[in-house]
Amino acid sequence: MNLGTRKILDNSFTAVGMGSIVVMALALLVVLTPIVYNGVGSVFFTGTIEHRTMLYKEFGRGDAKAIETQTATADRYRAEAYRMLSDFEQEMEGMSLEASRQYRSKYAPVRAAMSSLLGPLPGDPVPMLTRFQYGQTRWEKAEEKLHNILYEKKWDYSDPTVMAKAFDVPRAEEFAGTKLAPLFSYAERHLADMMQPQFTVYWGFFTDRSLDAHIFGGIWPEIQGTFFLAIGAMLFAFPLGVIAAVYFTEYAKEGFFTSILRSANSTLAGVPSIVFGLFGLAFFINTMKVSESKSVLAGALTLAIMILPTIIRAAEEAILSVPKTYKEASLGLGSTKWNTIVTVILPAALPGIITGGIISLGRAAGETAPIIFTAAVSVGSAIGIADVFSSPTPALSWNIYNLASEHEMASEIRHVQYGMVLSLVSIVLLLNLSAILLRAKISQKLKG
Amino acid sequence: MILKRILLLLTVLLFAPVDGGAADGGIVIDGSTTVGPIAKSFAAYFTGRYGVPVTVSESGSGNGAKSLINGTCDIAAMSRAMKSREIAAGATKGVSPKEHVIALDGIAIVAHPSNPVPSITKAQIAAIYQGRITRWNAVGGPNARIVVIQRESNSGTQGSFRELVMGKGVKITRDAETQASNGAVKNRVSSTPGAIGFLGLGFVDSSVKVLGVNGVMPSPATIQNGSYPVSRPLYMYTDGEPKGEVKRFIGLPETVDGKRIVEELGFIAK
Amino acid sequence: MTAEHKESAVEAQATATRDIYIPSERASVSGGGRPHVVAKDFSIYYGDFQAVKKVNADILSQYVTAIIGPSGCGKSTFLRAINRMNDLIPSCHTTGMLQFDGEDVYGKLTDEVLLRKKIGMVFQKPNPFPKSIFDNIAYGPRLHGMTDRKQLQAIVEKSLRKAALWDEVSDRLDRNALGLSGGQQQRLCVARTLAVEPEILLLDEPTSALDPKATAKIEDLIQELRGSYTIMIVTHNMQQASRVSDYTMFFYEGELVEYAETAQLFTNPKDRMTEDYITGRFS
Amino acid sequence: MTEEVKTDGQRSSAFVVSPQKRKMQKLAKNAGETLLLGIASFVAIIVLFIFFFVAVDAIPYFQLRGFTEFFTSTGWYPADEPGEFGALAIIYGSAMVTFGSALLAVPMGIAAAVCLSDILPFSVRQYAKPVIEMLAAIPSVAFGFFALVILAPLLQSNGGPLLMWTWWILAAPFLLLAVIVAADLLSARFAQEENRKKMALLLQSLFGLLAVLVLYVVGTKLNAIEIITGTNALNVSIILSFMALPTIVSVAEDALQSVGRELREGSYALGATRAETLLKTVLPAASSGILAAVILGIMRALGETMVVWMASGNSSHIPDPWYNYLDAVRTLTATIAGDMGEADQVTGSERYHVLFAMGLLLLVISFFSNLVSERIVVRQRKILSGQ
Repeated sequence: MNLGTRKILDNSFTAVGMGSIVVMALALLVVLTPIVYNGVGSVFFTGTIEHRTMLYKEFGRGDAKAIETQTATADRYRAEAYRMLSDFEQEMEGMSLEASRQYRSKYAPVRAAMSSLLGPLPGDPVPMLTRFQYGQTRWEKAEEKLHNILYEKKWDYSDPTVMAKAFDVPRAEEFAGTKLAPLFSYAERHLADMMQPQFTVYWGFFTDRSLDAHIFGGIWPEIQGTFFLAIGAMLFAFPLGVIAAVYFTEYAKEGFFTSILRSANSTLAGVPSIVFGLFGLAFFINTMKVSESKSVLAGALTLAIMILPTIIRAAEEAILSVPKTYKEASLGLGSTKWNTIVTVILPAALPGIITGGIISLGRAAGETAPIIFTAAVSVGSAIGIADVFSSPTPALSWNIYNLASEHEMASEIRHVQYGMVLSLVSIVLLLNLSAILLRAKISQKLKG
Repeated sequence: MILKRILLLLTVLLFAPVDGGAADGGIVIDGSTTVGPIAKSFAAYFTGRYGVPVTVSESGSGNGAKSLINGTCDIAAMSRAMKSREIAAGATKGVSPKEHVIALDGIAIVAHPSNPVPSITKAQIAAIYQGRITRWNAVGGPNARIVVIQRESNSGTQGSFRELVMGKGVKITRDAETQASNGAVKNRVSSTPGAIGFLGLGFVDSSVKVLGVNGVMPSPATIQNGSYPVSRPLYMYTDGEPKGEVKRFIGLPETVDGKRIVEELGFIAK
Repeated sequence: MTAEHKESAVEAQATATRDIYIPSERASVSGGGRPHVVAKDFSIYYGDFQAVKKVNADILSQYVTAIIGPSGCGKSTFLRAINRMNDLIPSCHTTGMLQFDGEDVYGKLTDEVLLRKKIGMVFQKPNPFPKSIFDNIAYGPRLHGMTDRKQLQAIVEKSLRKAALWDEVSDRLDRNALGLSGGQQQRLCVARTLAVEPEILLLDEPTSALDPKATAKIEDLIQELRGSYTIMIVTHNMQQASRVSDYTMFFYEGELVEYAETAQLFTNPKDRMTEDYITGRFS
Repeated sequence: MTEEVKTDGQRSSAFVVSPQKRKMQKLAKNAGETLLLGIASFVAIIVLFIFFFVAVDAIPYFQLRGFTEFFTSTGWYPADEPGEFGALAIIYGSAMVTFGSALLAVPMGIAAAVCLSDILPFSVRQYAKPVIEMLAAIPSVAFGFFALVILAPLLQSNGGPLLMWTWWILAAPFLLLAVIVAADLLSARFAQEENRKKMALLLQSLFGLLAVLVLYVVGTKLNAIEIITGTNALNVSIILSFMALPTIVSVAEDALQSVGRELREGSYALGATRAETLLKTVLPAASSGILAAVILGIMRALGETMVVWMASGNSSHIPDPWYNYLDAVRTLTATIAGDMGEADQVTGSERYHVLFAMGLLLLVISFFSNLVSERIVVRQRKILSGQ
């Protein structure tokens, strides 16, 4: 092969390597960008007056006076729309039976769309479900709803042998000549007046309870549950892991038994997470009966054994990286082995151990499979610290799955799902980032 | 130092009493995803009104039955009646499940809105789900592959569907995609042009097209008068006669508010 | 028995018959001169490998004894055996007798923690703990139960003064010890050892990681401490041995080849190998 | 020595203690070490427990139904009476997505590891490593959410064009390279010295045309593909490969790092290019470590639950044709997660136990893979240390 070709091959080899790294970085970007962008939208968004009213009524937050004046303004514009509706209803009374029936079937969707935009219409009974008690709380959704009012989405089913295409029919045409006709242009013109959009920063998203299965409100129960589970897991796994690491590094004599223990550790690290879930169900709940059914305790224990090997490995590495001379110096001064470990070795290894601990904490917070059968529920309020032994809890990881694929209004509450994903990812990544920074700081210190 | 401060802050945040907290004497509900919306809305209503916390797990009817038998939940929400085997298992554990019908539900057969097929017969549905019909043109539609979507085997809706539409012992084709919940089925159908699926009526919205069965569209009226062939009651089971808070909760469907919740959710009050 | 075993056994026998000079009591240092550490047919093994071969020697109290020899000759091993630091190496074991104050160091009833309190050690590389200077010195006394701050302060000062470091660090006792220079660190290590009031100081090539200036300070320090402690120093540097020690042991391949007063050993070695070594014919 | 009593710490040189005290010390030490050993053995006990408890609930299934159906039948009707528990299609689904993710992740992972250890300057590496670690830290449910909510609809609406573009971007450079190399090799072989350049040029343009043709034809074919369901094996394979990548990269990089500089310098000194050095010298030397990395990465993909549960479509069939990655599949992990709802341990039915049988299968696979990778790493270490 001539040198030119070899050079080209060499360069392309480099390019492949770089390309792979770029692809990984891109993958990270592609996954994170929509999550961050949409997730941020759960806190920062253009909220309507409905959102502020909901917050004020359900959570007692907000500026009562401002809300009152804005509601008054909005009501003024809404009243006009309501008047058109009732005028039309009266008009229908006077129509021929045939015409009225025809209009009635067309009118029902308009009414439904109106009430989903503005909340219960005058004269309607107050709905039982919170989700129907308020209109659209988010401006971008309100704009979608307006579209539903203005247009009827129709499908062309004329040819049954091809898949139909959708087309929009302006309702203004359908109701042309009736008293309802002006409503559509009115709604289009005065949408903002009726909804009073305002840039909203809703920090309560992280600290509020959820309302009506996450249709309104925040994700505090999930965040709290995640913390309970992760911290609970750490409480069990961290001391055990560190002690086991001390044993492996300071006491274990190389031999068959130790090699078995080490193999066991790496086996445990490789066990699929769902198997931990099965084990947690079979052992902690069915056999040990640590709790009657799913509970934070059972979940934390299951997560604890899952992160144990990671902690042991990190702690082992940290302990091994402590210079041997420290140990010699301490023993040379007449310290006992245990004392040396506690007063010299562990303090010196602590940053490394904590780094490993933080990464494990993140892992425990992010795992879903082990808690499906042991701790997670779809809906529940935030539990108190006293209930961790008996109560299951919602948790971010599980509820992301639950809301994204099982919720009856999954596509309506994407912003909540994104907000949860962002919260979880941020918790985990922040933990990891702090671990990385901590490690960098330590290695810098070691270099001098 | 900063770490310490963050830890302190976290501790304060975590243990700060938020909205009452304690779930002492609360009600635990486990079971069907179909009944899930009713259970969750009842739970929210009940907690708001009586201050009794209620947790709801949606893990499938079978799981609900299991939990009740194991004594790990107070109420099992189920979209099918309890099987004799489950009742027998309960008996060995000293649990005697008591049935409460809380609502009626039609199982809607849904397709993508772009699908021109207006209605379909029960026999055709059965054939599609058995894998004998694989293209829409066999039922008068376009020449497109049918993407069959079914529920997980623990689903009461799936159980009811098979019993009502396909008959005992007839198997759903292996090629069927499996979704874990009604919501997931709806999402899949609404985003897949060739799809067919079945849903609790309460989950139906404009993103999917409801197919008539034997020419009858599911609606409260057709379900109540029995002309829509694929409908079933929804249940909650308790261990023996309910007492105390549980009794009050089980009584919700009889109340005016309870009935309205059921209807607002798109189910049919009994 | 493998061939190797046989060989080492034969060698061990040869060693036993070698005539070893054991210094007699001498009174140039007041109160000193009694046999403080006594080795009788003392051997050290790493697994099957005999690293120190049947050493017979008395180490006299209050004197400075240097141990020299080429690398790998077992001198460090021997030194570390005296306060049982070799216990850290799992495969290491000993035969024969090693006595300290007439008691068997490797006896069944020996508490190695108490032993190490009596026999302090300073290592090749300065190894202060990543703690403050004060905590470094106070580490030993605290270990042995002292909690009183005043007493600790007194000990810290006394030890630092003994180690000739007080003037340099008295104003920054709460600083991290790792911030000190190499020589200061090594003197800190000496002070740390002195703080537990040992009887013997084992110095394992204490200056090998230091520059000449710091080395000189350490050597001065050894001179200061001479007479108050029994000092044993392992060194590569023959000038250092001749400068600081009263007696010198020469090890070669695990054997104690010659043991004599320093002046005599360096000017008039009895053994051919010693001569070769100190004249630099091999190293 | 005077008549001093040998009691605890009375004498000036009292490092010798009374037999009782020594005994107590020994006892305390042993007790302490035993306690530590006990805690350390906790890990082993847990592993035993996991095997035991999963096996205890799995064995009844095999007792009731034997092995044949589980491993050879594709009929998965656990809810029927009597139920069918053929897991072949599910095992196949697991294998399929694992293989698919490995196909993407292994070459990329190794290339990235090589890049990290040998190509990138240290300063860039410092930042690249944390990025990879971040990728590893993202919770699987977030990936699953991405796969379900973003990737699946994208594949469904723009699947064909996406496939085409991917094909072009990936295949074009490689084909170009192949053209150049092939032309070079052939011309060196068959042409005279003076004609070589001309011949190479001719061959290059010839092969180049051919390559463009291949690119175009395959591209058009891909473009015409209509992806019926976005929750399919391809979707899951892509996401799983992202998840397996960090493991592969970091373990493989360690392996590459452990190959000494001497080897590399030896090769460079003989006039090899970097690529040649890496491909012919470093990679073979690190091959066993890289193999271990691959095994660990594959295990990560095989054991993943949430992504496959949310985005694989969960059809318990063998796709038609068997290599059809655009079809929905079902995996072991997703089956356990999804079917456990009916987990009826009260009556001890086969349905409950068959899921544990699947868990046991996963456990056994992961156990042996771990064993193998561990052995490989140990062997590599031995080879490199020259034993």
